[in-house]
Amino acid sequence: MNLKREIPTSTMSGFALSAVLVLTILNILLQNIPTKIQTAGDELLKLNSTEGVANAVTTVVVYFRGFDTLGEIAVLFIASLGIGLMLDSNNRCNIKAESNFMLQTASKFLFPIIMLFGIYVMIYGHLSPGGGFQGGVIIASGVLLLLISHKEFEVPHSVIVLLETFAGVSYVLIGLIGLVVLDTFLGNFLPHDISNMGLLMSGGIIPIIYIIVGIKVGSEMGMIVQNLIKRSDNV
Amino acid sequence: MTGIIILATFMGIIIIAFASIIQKKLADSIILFMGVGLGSVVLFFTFKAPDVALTEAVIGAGISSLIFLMALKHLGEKV
Amino acid sequence: MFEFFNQPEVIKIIVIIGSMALFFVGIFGLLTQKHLIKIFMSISMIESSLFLFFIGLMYKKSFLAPILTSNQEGFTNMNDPIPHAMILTAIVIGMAVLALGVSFAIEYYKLTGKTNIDEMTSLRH
Amino acid sequence: MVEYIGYIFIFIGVMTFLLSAIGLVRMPDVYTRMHAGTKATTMGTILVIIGAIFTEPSWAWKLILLAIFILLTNPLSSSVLARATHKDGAVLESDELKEVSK
Repeated sequence: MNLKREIPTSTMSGFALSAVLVLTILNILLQNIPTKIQTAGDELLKLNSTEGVANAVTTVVVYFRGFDTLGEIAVLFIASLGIGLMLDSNNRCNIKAESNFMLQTASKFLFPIIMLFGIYVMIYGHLSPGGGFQGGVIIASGVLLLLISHKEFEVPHSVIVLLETFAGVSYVLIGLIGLVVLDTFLGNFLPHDISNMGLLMSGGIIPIIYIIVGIKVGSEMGMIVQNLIKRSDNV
Repeated sequence: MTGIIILATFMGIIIIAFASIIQKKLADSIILFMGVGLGSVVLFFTFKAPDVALTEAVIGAGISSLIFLMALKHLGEKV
Repeated sequence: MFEFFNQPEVIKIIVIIGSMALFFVGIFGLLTQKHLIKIFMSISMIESSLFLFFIGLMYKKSFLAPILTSNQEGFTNMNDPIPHAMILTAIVIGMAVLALGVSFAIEYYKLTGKTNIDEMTSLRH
Repeated sequence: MVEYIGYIFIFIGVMTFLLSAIGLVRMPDVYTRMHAGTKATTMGTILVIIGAIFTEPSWAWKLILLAIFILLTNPLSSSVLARATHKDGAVLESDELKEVSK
């Protein structure tokens, strides 16, 4: 960035004009900040106390916007597919540094703890902060630890295919069962009593759907990580 | 106190982001970029959105750094 | 002195100006930097500023997180959960799309050996 | 009453963090900076966790798990960092054992 260069007049005038515009827009924005607005969220929280689970964000993601979440994990799948097509992975790790004895031993201890934490975040997604998206990415970072520390480690492709197919098919199947039983796609056909809100086995299909989303996100993110690490290096 | 925390974190994020943009070495730039993600985690938690904070913590500090570092390994420093 | 910053209007002004500043830092990087990794980094910063704007605009100071705990009754006095749900999925999808873009960049470098966007002129003629 | 014991623990932990930050600025080279930045943060985090156990006794089991996880990962990550800097060719600022080792 060469600041000593002469700045032309047109640039200067354009800069001044944009500054005036930004200040004007800012002025309009700051004068019209409403202090009390009625949002869709208030109605939704009211509905959540009769239909949903303790974590209202989970209800919105999985139940009220469940069809959109299906589309979003389809976007994730297509991104993962594109990365797998772009980076033709062979079975050779392309990180040149050797991992030492300490990292190899400790990663064997740490990997089950990270997986346990990811599964906890996934299963308790309807009671506490967390859920399928976060738990899936935590599991993928556990896979990343093993990929870095052990050169020969690789998640078998058949396992990824099995998990992803199972998750996608069961998501659509649960939605279709809801369509048959309750005339709504992803209708909550399992018993969900409001009185035991806050227990682990409450909320009907909402925790099941979020666990399915977690499995799908975890396998897709793990595949992205593995493709990035194990790319063929002959540039 | 909440307002002062929000103001200070925003100023820190903006300074770190600008330093990350104008850095000459790409490795330094990537490390500073992770600082933007960490500041966002603090802000999301202050805004009472723990779900989003957890997501940003996992993504911004874990996987995003891996993606940029693998890109640096393959593309190199040369402009 | 600290009470001045705790007013809801002042917090909204801080959020608006701060995320606009982060947005323009990203635009500055997008316009001045030449390396592909810096470009992706700037795009990611612009995304971050939008997420902060979205969440911070709906923040009410006296309200709680939208999660029911044992010592509160009913879904009252809670922040709006809709922006949280939107941004939560947007972060994950933004990361996956970033990984896809980086893989495109790696393949392009493998084919042509260029990382400077000023030299990428093969489609110009 | 029990909360105040917790606050004292949290204060000592935060002071340890402050010492670690001062050490990061003051130390001359990579290895000593790493020494200040990793050892002190392990102790500081564990002291803050002990303070949190005193202030919120119902979270005790989760916090103990967190402390065990930090005790496992923090020395490991600092060891890996030190190994990487040594492979990268970093040297000490004033090597007082240089005459002995030759």
